[in-house]
Amino acid sequence: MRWATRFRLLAVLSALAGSAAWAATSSSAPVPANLVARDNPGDSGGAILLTWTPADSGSLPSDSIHIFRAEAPAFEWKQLAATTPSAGRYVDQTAAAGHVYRYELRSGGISAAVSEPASSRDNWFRNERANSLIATIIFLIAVLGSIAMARSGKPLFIRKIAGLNAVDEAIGRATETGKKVLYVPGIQSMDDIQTVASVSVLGHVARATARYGTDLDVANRDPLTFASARETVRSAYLAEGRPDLYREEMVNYVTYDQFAFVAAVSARMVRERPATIFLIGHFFAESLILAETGQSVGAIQIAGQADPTQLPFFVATCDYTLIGEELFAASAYLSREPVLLGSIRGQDIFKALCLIVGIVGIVMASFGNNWVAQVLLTR
Amino acid sequence: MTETFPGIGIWISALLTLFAFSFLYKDNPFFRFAESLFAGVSLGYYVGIVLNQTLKPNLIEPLTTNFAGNWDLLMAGGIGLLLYMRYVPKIGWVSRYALAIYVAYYIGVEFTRRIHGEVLPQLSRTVVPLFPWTGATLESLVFVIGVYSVLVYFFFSKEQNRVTRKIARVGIWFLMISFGAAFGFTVMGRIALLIGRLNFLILDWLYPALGI
Amino acid sequence: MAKRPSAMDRFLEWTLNLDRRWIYLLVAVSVITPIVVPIGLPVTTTSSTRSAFEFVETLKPGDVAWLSFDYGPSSAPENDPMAEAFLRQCFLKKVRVVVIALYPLGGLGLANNVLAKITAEFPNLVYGEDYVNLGYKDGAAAVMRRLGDNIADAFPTDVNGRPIGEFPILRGIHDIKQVKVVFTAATGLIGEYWITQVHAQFGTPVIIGPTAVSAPKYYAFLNAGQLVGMLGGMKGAAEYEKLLRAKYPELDRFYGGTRLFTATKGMDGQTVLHTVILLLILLGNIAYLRSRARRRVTDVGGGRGPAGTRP
Amino acid sequence: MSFDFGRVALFIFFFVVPVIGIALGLRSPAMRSRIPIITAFIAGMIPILSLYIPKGFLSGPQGMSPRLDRWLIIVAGFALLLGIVNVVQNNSRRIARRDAGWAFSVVLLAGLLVTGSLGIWGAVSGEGIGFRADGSTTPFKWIEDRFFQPLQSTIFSLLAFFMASAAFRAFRARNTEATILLVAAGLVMAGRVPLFELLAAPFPALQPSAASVSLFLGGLTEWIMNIPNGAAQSGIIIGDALGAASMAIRVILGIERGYLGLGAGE
Repeated sequence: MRWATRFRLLAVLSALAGSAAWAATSSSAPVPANLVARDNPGDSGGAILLTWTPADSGSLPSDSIHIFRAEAPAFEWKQLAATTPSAGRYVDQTAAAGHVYRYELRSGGISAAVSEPASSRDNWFRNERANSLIATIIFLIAVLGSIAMARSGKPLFIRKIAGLNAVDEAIGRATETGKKVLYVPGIQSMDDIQTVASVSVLGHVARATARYGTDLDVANRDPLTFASARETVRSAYLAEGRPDLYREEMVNYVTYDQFAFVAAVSARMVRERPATIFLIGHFFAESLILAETGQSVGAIQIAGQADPTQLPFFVATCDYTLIGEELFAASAYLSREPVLLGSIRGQDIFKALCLIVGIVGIVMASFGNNWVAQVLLTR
Repeated sequence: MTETFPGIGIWISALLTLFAFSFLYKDNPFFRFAESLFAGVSLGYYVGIVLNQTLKPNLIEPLTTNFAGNWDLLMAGGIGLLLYMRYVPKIGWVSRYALAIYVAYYIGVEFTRRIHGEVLPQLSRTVVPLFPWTGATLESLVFVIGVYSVLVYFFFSKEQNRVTRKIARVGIWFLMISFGAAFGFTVMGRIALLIGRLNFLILDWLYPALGI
Repeated sequence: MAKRPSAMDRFLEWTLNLDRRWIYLLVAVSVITPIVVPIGLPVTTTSSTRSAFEFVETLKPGDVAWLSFDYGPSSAPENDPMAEAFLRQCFLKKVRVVVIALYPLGGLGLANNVLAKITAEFPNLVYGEDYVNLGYKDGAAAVMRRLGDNIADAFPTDVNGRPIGEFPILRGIHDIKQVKVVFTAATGLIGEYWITQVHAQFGTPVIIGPTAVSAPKYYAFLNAGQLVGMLGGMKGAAEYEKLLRAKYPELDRFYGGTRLFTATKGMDGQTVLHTVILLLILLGNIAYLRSRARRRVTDVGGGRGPAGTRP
Repeated sequence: MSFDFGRVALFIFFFVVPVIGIALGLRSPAMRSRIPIITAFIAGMIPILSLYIPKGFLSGPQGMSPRLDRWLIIVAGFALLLGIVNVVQNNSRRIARRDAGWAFSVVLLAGLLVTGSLGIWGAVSGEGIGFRADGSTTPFKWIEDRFFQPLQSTIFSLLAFFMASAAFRAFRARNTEATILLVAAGLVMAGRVPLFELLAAPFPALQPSAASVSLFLGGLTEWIMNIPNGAAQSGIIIGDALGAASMAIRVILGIERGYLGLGAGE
C-alpha cells in the first residue's frame, strides 16, 4: 500500500478516535438538574456513571452536594459520597454488576435531582484506548504485509550498513599482516536474539577469511552458541569452496564462568596478538577487559550490540561499533532471511508514519491546535 | 564509641569479600571458590524464594484450603512441571507446550507495554508548538530534531539520499551525546558498588576488629 | 627526520605500559581515603529529585504509598539509601506504606532488612496498620497485571503467610489505582514495567529510583510525563537525603551518625574517584594525540599507524 | 465446582488441546511443532485482547485473562528453577570425570544443596525464609545476609577497577563520534559531583568561584540530560519498542519458532 493512501487512512481513523473520546459538557445551571445514571462505558462492569448539569455553587445552601444510592427492590436511600456541584460527573465504582440502583443528589438536606434506575454491565470495547488499538492495527498491517511480501519472493531492499564495510576492511588488514582474526559472539546463549544476529555476522566473516585464507579463531562461552557457531563457520568455508582451510579448533569452547572466560580470552589476545577482533553479541560490563586488552595489543576492533548499556564503552574503545538496531539490520542484510527483511521494512514504515504524524502535529500545535498530542496520549 | 567485636557472620562476609577482590591481583583459586559458591548459593536462594513466596501462597495453599474454587491452579502447576520434561530424552518435545505458553504469554504482555506504554506516549511528547520563537520553543526544536534524527538514523529499508544522510549524521551526534551521558552515569554506578563494599570492610569489620 | 619524543612523551609512554594493577591500587586508595577521612562535600539538588520529593510531600496522613524493591545486593549502595529515605518521609508524614519485592536475585532480603532497620527508628508504628510487607512474587509483569484489578490475586498473603484480609491497611485498597504513589527502587527492567505497564494502563503515579547505569533512559519518560520524579543513582539518593534533612531536622540523629552508611557520605568517594578517572581519560588521550601527531610527522604519506585507524 | 466461562475456556485451550497435541505428536512428528504454535497463539493473544476488550468472559474478575495471569505467576516460579537442572547436570558430570576445576563444582553443588534445603525447610516448617515471628532470623536468611549478599555485591564491584583501567588505557578520542562521547562524558561527570569544591578544598580563597563553576556545570549537565540525552533516549525507546513489538508478533503468530528449539522449517 503506497504511503500516501496509508496516510489518508490514518488521518480519517484518528479523527474518528478523537471525537469518540471527547463528550462535550453543557453550560452550568442554578441548581444541579437532570441527573442521568447509566452503565460506565468501556469497563468490565461494576461501575455506574452519574452525570448532571453542573450548578455554580453560589446558588446552593452548602458548597458540597451528597450522593445517595438506593438498591432494588427495597430502594432505601443510603449515603454514598460527597462531591462539588460543579463536578458534573461521578463514577460509583461499588455498583455490583446486574444490580439495579437509583441515585439522588442532595444539597444541604434538600433533594436536588433523582435518577432513573440503572445497572452496570461489562462492555465490549474500552473506547478510551481506541488510539492504541488503531496504532496497533496499523503496525500489524505494516509488519505482516512486509513479511508476506518478502516471503512471496519480492526482493526487499536493505541498505548496506556502514559497519559491514568496516568489517570487510578489518579482515583485509588482518590478511595484509598475516595475523589472525579473533571473533567473540557475546556471552549469552542462542535464546538471545543479539547472539543469533552475531552468528549470522560470523557467517559473513568466515566466508571472507575463507576467501582470503586468513586464520580465524572463534571463542565461545555458551555451549549452544558454540554448536551453532561451529556449524556456521563450517558451512561458510564449504560455500567458499575452501573446505581444506577449515580446521576443527577454529571454533572453540573456553569455559562457562563469566570472569574466567574473559580472563582466558584476554590472555589469548596478549599471547597471539590478533590483527582484528570482533566483539559482536550480548556483552556485560566485564567485557571492558576484552576491549581494553584488544586495544593494548594494537588490534582493530569492531563491536556490535543492540542493548545500549555497553555501547558507550565499546564506542570509546573500538574502531567501529554496530549500534542498536544496526546489528539486526546487518544480520538481515547478510542472511537475506525474508522474515527479518520484512520485519525491518514494516518497522521502518511505522517509523515513517510516526514522523509524519509528529510533524503534522507540530505544525498544528504551532498554530494553537494541540489535538494530535491529545489523540496520542494513552490511558 | 567502639563497636563490639565483629561476630562470625561479619568475619565470613569480610573473608568472602577479600576472596572476590583477589581476582584483581590475578585469577586464583580463592576467587574461583567465591565465584562457584556464589553460583551455588544464588541457585539455592531461588529455591527458597520460589517455594516460600510463590508456590506455597499462590498454588499449594489455595489448592489445599479451597480446592473447589481453585481446581484450575492444578493446570498451572502442570504446565510448570511440563517445562522440566525437556531434560527427559526422546519425549523432550512434550515440554514445547509449556514453553509455548510461558514465552508467548510474557511476550504478549510485553507487546501491551511497547506500543501502548512506550511508542505513543513518547511520540505524543514530541508534538509541541515551535512558534512563536521563545526560549522554550527553541529548546523544543532541539528536542524534536534529536528524536526525529535518531529515528531517521535507524532507518534501513531505503537508501540514504543526500538529505537523509545529513539527518542521520545529526542523529549520530545526539546518540553520541546520550552515550557520553550514559558513560558518565555508569562511572558513578560502578563506583557506588565499590564504595559500598569498602565501607563495609572498613567500618563494619576492620574498625571493630581493631577496636577503633 | 622523526620528531624526537620529549620527556613528557616518554613519561606518558611509561605510564601507559604500567601494569594495570597500579591503576587498581590508585582506585582503591581514592575510595578508602574519604571513608577513613570524611570530607563532607556539598550536594546540589536537581529538578528530577525535587519533583519526586515535592510529590511525596503532597500526600496526606492515611494515604497509602507503595514501595517496590526491584534491585539486588549488587546495587544496594545506590538503592538502599533511596528506599530508606522514602520510608522515613512516609512514616514522618503518617503515610501508610505497602512493601513488596519483585527482583528475584536478592530483592526480598533487602526489603526485609531495610524495613526492619527503619521501623526500628519509628517505635510507635503498628504492623498491618501503618505498614505491611507482602514479600516477593515471581513473574513481575503478570503480578503488575493483577495489581491493576485485585491485589489479593497476586499477593494472597503477606511475607509471613498471613492472609492479607487481616490487615487494616489493605481494607480500603482493592487495587493499585487507589494507591497514591508507587516508588520503585530499581536496577534493570522491572522498574520500567511500573511506568510502561502500571502507569500506562492504571494511571498510578510512579517515582523511580534507578541505579546510575539505567538512569539516563528515564529522562525520556520524565519528559513525557510518564514519571512524577526520578532519583538518579547515588547522587539522586544524596539529593533526596539533603531535601529530607532540610524539611525534617529531627532526622539528623539518623543521618548524622559516623558509622551509618548514607548516600551523602558516599558522594565524597564518588567525587575523588570521578576526579581521578577524568584525569586518567585526559592523560590517556593526551598521550594518544601526541603520539598520533608525532607519527603523522614521520609517515609523510599520513597512512594509518599500527594502532591508529582512519581519523 | 462453579461453572464459569473463563475457567472452562482455559481448561480447553491449555489442557485438552495440549493432551490431544501430545497424543497426535507421538504418532506423527510433524504435529509436534504445529500444535504448540496454536497454544502459543492463544496464550499470547489473551493479554493483548484484554487490553482493549473489557468483556467479563475475557477481562472480568473470573475471566480468562486474570486467571491466566495467576497461572503464569506460578509458571514463572517453575521457570526460574529450570536453570538448576542443567547446572546440576554439568557440574556433576564435571565432578564424575574429574575435569579441571572439579573441586569448584563440588563447592557450587554444596552451596546449592545447603541453601536450597534450608529454603525447603522454611516452607515445610512454616518458619519462612525471613524474620521469624519473634524477630530472630531464620538460617536461610543468615546465609543470605552473610554469603549471598557480600558475594554478589563484591563480584560486581570489581567493575569499578576494570572501568578505571580502561579509562586510562583504552578510551581514546579516535574519531568524531568518540570525541563527542568523551567530551559529553567529561561534562556530565564534572557536573554531577562537587569536583571543583574538592580541588579548591585546600585553597579557601578559591572556594566561592569553585562553587559557582560547579553550579554552572550542574545546570549544564541537567540540560544535557533533559534535552540532548532525553531526545536520543526517546528515539532509541521508539526504535527498540518497534523491534520488540515485531518480534512479539512473529512469536505469537508462529513465524518465529526458534525459542521452541526447532528450526523455522520443521
